[in-house]
Amino acid sequence: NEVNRDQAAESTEDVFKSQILFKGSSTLAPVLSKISTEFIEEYETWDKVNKDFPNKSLDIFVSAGGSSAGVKSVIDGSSDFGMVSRSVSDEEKGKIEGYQEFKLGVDALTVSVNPKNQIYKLKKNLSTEEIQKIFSGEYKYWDQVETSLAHEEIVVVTRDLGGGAHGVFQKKVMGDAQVKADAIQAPSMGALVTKIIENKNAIGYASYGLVNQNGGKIIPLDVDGVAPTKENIISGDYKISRPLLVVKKGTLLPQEETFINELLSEEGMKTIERMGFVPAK
Amino acid sequence: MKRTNKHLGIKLWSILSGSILIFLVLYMNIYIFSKGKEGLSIDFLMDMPKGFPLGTDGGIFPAIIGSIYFTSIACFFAGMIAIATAIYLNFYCTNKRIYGGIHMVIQSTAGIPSIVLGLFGYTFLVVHLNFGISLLSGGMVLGIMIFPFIEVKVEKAFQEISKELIYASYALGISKAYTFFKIILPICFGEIISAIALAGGFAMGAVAPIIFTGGVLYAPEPKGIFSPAMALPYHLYILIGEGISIENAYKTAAVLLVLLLVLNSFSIFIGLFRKVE
Amino acid sequence: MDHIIETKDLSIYFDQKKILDKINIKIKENKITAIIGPSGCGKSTFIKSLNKMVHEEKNATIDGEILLHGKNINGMEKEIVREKIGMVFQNPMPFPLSIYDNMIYAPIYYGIKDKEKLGNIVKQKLIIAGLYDEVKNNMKMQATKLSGGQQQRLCIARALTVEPEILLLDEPCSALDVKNTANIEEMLKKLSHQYTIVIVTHNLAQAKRIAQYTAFILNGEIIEYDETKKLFENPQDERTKQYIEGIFG
Amino acid sequence: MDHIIETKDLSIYFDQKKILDKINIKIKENKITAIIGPSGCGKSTFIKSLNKMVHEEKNATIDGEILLHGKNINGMEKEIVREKIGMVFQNPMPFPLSIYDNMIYAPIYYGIKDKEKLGNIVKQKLIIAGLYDEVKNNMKMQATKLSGGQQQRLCIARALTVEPEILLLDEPCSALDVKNTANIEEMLKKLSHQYTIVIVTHNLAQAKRIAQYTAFILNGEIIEYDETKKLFENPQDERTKQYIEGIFG
Amino acid sequence: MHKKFEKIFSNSIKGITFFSVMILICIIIFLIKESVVIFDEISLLDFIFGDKWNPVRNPPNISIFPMILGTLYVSFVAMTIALPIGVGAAIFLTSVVNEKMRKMIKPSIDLLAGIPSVIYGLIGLLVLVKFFEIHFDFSSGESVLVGGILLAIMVLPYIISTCDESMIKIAKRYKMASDGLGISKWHMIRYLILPASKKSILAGIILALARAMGETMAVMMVIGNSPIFPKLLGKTQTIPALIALEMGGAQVDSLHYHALFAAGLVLMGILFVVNMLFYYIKKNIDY
Ligand SMILES: Nc1ncnc2c1ncn2[C@@H]1O[C@H](COP(=O)(O)OP(=O)(O)OP(=O)(O)O)[C@@H](O)[C@H]1O
Ligand SMILES: Nc1ncnc2c1ncn2[C@@H]1O[C@H](COP(=O)(O)OP(=O)(O)OP(=O)(O)O)[C@@H](O)[C@H]1O
Ligand SMILES: [Mg+2]
Ligand SMILES: [Mg+2]
Ligand SMILES: O=P([O-])([O-])[O-]
Repeated sequence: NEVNRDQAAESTEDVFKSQILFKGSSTLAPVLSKISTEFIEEYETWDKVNKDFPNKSLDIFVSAGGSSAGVKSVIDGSSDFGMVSRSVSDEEKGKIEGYQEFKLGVDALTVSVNPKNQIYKLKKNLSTEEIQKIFSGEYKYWDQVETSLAHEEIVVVTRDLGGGAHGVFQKKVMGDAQVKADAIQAPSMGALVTKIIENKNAIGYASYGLVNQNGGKIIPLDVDGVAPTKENIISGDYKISRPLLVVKKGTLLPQEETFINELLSEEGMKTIERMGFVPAK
Repeated sequence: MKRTNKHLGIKLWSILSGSILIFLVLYMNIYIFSKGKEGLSIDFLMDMPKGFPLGTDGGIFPAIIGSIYFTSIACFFAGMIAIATAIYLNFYCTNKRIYGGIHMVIQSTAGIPSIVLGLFGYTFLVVHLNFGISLLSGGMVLGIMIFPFIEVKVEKAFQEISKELIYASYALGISKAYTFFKIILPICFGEIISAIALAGGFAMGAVAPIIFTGGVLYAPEPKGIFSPAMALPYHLYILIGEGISIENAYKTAAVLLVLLLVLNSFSIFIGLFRKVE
Repeated sequence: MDHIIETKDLSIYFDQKKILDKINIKIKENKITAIIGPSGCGKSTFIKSLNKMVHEEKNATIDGEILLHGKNINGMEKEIVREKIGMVFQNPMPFPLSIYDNMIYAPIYYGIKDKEKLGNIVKQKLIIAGLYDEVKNNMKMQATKLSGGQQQRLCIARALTVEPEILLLDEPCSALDVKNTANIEEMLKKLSHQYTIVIVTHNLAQAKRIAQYTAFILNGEIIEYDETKKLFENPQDERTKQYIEGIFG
Repeated sequence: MDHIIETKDLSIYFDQKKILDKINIKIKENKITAIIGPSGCGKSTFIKSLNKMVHEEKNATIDGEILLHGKNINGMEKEIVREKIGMVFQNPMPFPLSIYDNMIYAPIYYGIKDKEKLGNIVKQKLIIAGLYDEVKNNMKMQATKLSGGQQQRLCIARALTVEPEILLLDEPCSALDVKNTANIEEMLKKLSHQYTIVIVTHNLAQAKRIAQYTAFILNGEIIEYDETKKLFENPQDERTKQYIEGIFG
Repeated sequence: MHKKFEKIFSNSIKGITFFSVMILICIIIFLIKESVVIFDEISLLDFIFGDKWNPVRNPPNISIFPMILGTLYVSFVAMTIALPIGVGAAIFLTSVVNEKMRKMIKPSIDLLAGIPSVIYGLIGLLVLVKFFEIHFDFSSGESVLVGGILLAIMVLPYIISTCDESMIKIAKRYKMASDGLGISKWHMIRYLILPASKKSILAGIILALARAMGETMAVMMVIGNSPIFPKLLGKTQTIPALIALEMGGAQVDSLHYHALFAAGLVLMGILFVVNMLFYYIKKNIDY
């Protein structure tokens, strides 16, 4: 199998590799697919990108599956790039020969509630301890958080506890405290946001990008007095954030390099911003 | 002796169940179609996904094509191995142990979560056999997923043919193969097609197996079986999962249902030309 | 060697139940052998074992040997055995096809393609079975719609299309009237010059009329097997005597 | 009025083909009537029309009247007619249930719940049909695994469980040996004191033995219908004569 | 010529069967291979019967008893709802509606089987979960009951389509014989068609159960995915949901990653045991 792969790699030297495959984080996947679609629409074939390239169709594919699946596919060589929406651990880096990473931007996790929940009017700000108490189940009812709120059970929504997004939240907010066992684990950011939209007692950490896309349907709260705004995220004042990365094994082929440059260009950054994330540059 | 009120229980039971069934079918379809009909247009069918983020605008043409490809490969692959296995078990296998063993394996793997099948496909087909993330890999994993469902139903269809009829053919010195094609297949044809259609629907709506093996967020129509492709359920999954556009998700679901309807009417159409026993 | 089939200690079980018990019989070539015995004694099971049809039953166990031309049929392919040993079942079972298609089913399999030839075979065999006149204008009718006796004759005609060496018939005249029965008996007598025929019948008169040899089975055992004349006129076993006198069975 | 069933100009067609042609017959109460005639002449079709079974065939057209106790059966519900007129088909068709369940199928319908009573009915009817001894230890066996003759007897026993006024039997002894046939005939004779019995048979001796009346059908027409004795000893029609002499059929 | 054809046919049949069984065995081996690593860290018994799941903690808890119970409970609820409705509906299709109606209803049942599970999940979330939140005053409607109802709808087509085909065949074949005894349609259904369809009903149950126990996306969206012991009206998690939820985020070759495969293996083991059970039931029916 190894041999097979090597031969395949060798032959790509002479036979131009017109296909680039991205795999990984479902947070990043829509971004990458947007940029790549525009890139493909603009140029159609590789020779139009650069005269040195042959006249071959531009095939850039984006496939989701989760950040770790992205890392796995890079290790296995089944994709050219991995998309990761958390930091890559040293252990993972060790498995990727000639590891390279490109930071596209930052995503913040906002502690958000349903607009029917009066808390954002009464108490716009939550401290880290309060969030800990809410998520760990120490506060069971909303009136424990703020006495004038209704005596209704708090519905905690998280992402999967083993995943990247929760990892960030755990590290930055929860510390050693554990999220309560009967919290709802949403299978995706979309589901998490849907749950907050649909349940007036829900609270969860919605991606900054999705809060912007669902303007008004969910309300982000301040954390320790810092609002999740672009400036605060860039400056690092808003602490619950994670990097959006593209990772690669080995050196880039010229055509891959062209596309990565496209990603990191002003155009690319604009797209990232329009998707609701904070661009790296 | 008047017995009009006998079996009232079973009558009520069946009518109630029938009504529930019809209600469910209508409810699900009307729900999806009513949510999805707005803005459902030819353009939506024939266009590429567009908008910002991708999928909020434009259409789902490549996903339709991709789904057709995925489902066809899955049905072809699963149909072939499932029918062959059913033939073997029902007409050739004489050893009770082997028979039981194969059954156990088939029925136990039927419940393996499709995501695990997807990972298996990823390891075995994508990486090991070097098929890459492609229509072929995805289609085959879908095929493996629906294989038990087709096998069990086809085998049941075979079992229900009167033994004496089959023996009547064997007694003329006629081979099993010939008996199969001339007597058994014509009788079971409708049921085989309906088994494949049912399982095909399952495959057409499945996401988990293709996440790792063949589905991508965006791709033009596939060029061959070694290209990755879009698929309707995957597209849906992303639209919903990343909260991109619930409206377009319903529209996509409505299209998927229409596609299924076409698939099914095809099977009914074939069934019409065959007479069952 | 004047016998064509021989069984040695043939025993057959369904599940654990013994149905046939150490059957030893030599069936004479080009003769008609009748198998008689009360209902449920194992007659059908016995003849079904000769062309390996019992082997298809999943719950059957077969002990002992069956020799065809002195060769154990276990070593032969089923299709070969059945091509040589044709069979008509007790319950007529026409295929759900037209009458014509029922008749050409086997010939086509055995390689006859020519339409005219096929037509001739169909006609000839149907005439032998005495069905031709009744169906000649209805060849395209579903065979399952035929009357009981017509189905039985169709199945006989169908078995003849294979041109086997040996013909096993399980109560082939059970649904037939006098005339048709006579017709079939006539045919069997004629065929017996070239073919070996084994016929199960509960009609003792029929056995007397056509069979050179008769075997009497009771509870899965062969009680007596002899020339028909001897068996009927001078039975050696008390039970045979009682049976043919109608006392018993 | 000594007849229980009467047909007036009864004609039956399958598709366009005329199968029965203006049948006029009066079937006597508490007597055994035999229907004879060559294979395919329409015997089964005739008796199936009496309890509206032909009405189930999609391609059948029925003209004329059938009167039960002087009332046209067209006006009656099928189930009622069939409760009064029981039937045993030519091809035994046991249900794919156990022997026992086959036997209690009808009694339960007719309102018998009591286990013991059911058990008694099963036993009694199986004894009448001469099957009890063979199956008494195997009541839970699938009925479809029985031998041909056993299935036939089971179906007779099953029909008896309905306790109908009239019993239609389509060649009920075709798969039975002498002893069982005699047994069934004995039973029919006994039953005929309370029941009306119509039996289709190709066994002329049987008709002679048990039937008080006999009808001879040829090509869908009743050629002759008379007391059995008269019909056999002194047939009025040349064709009847030829048939019972076995020349023709 | 036909001998050759028979040879080719039977050999290819055997070949393909061997091939397909090999694939399935490969899957099983794959599952085992990816699973066994964790048993260096934790014993099988602890893995199955322990009650804490938190694989990213240090030290990690990897026990899946709540998920096993969750899977069984949700499937059980689904089958209790789907089986009577499915068999009843099959009777309805065979006996109440006419041929034409049946031909119209049948494809729409297949349609029910083809609705993507994501859509089922979404409708479940927006309709069922919401319904329970509004009408029963649950703080959150995600529960075993909702999952069971949703799954019941999803597996209904499998039960119906396996049963009604056999029922129609039986009805056709034995109608004459039953009519001849003067017996009404409903008695025939109750005492002939139903008992004679036992095997098909069983086959339907096996398919439906496999589908129910393996279903991922839809269940995952409506049961809350909390790794706690299930209550009918409380949240829980099933094994497939667990795997799907965490697979994308579990680091390759971590204990977490392999524990997820081991959970899949356990699920297969459960199904194996259940099938064994059915096998013995079937044997008794066969007699
Ligand atoms: N459903 C049907 N459709 C068309 N033709 C039929 C149908 N049933 C019977 N026939 C024809 O009607 C004729 C009479 O059939 P019937 O079964 O009444 O004969 P029968 O007298 O009982 O003969 P047998 O003694 O062989 O049973 C036959 O020629 C048969 O082919
Ligand atoms: N597949 C089977 N499984 C179990 N028992 C069987 C099976 N087939 C036949 N039997 C039993 O074997 C015995 C012999 O059956 P067989 O059919 O050989 O009888 P037969 O002599 O042909 O009777 P008949 O004259 O009634 O046709 C019967 O008691 C029958 O119940
Ligand atoms: Mg027999
Ligand atoms: Mg008849
Ligand atoms: O799919 P993720 O973005 O949650 O890694």
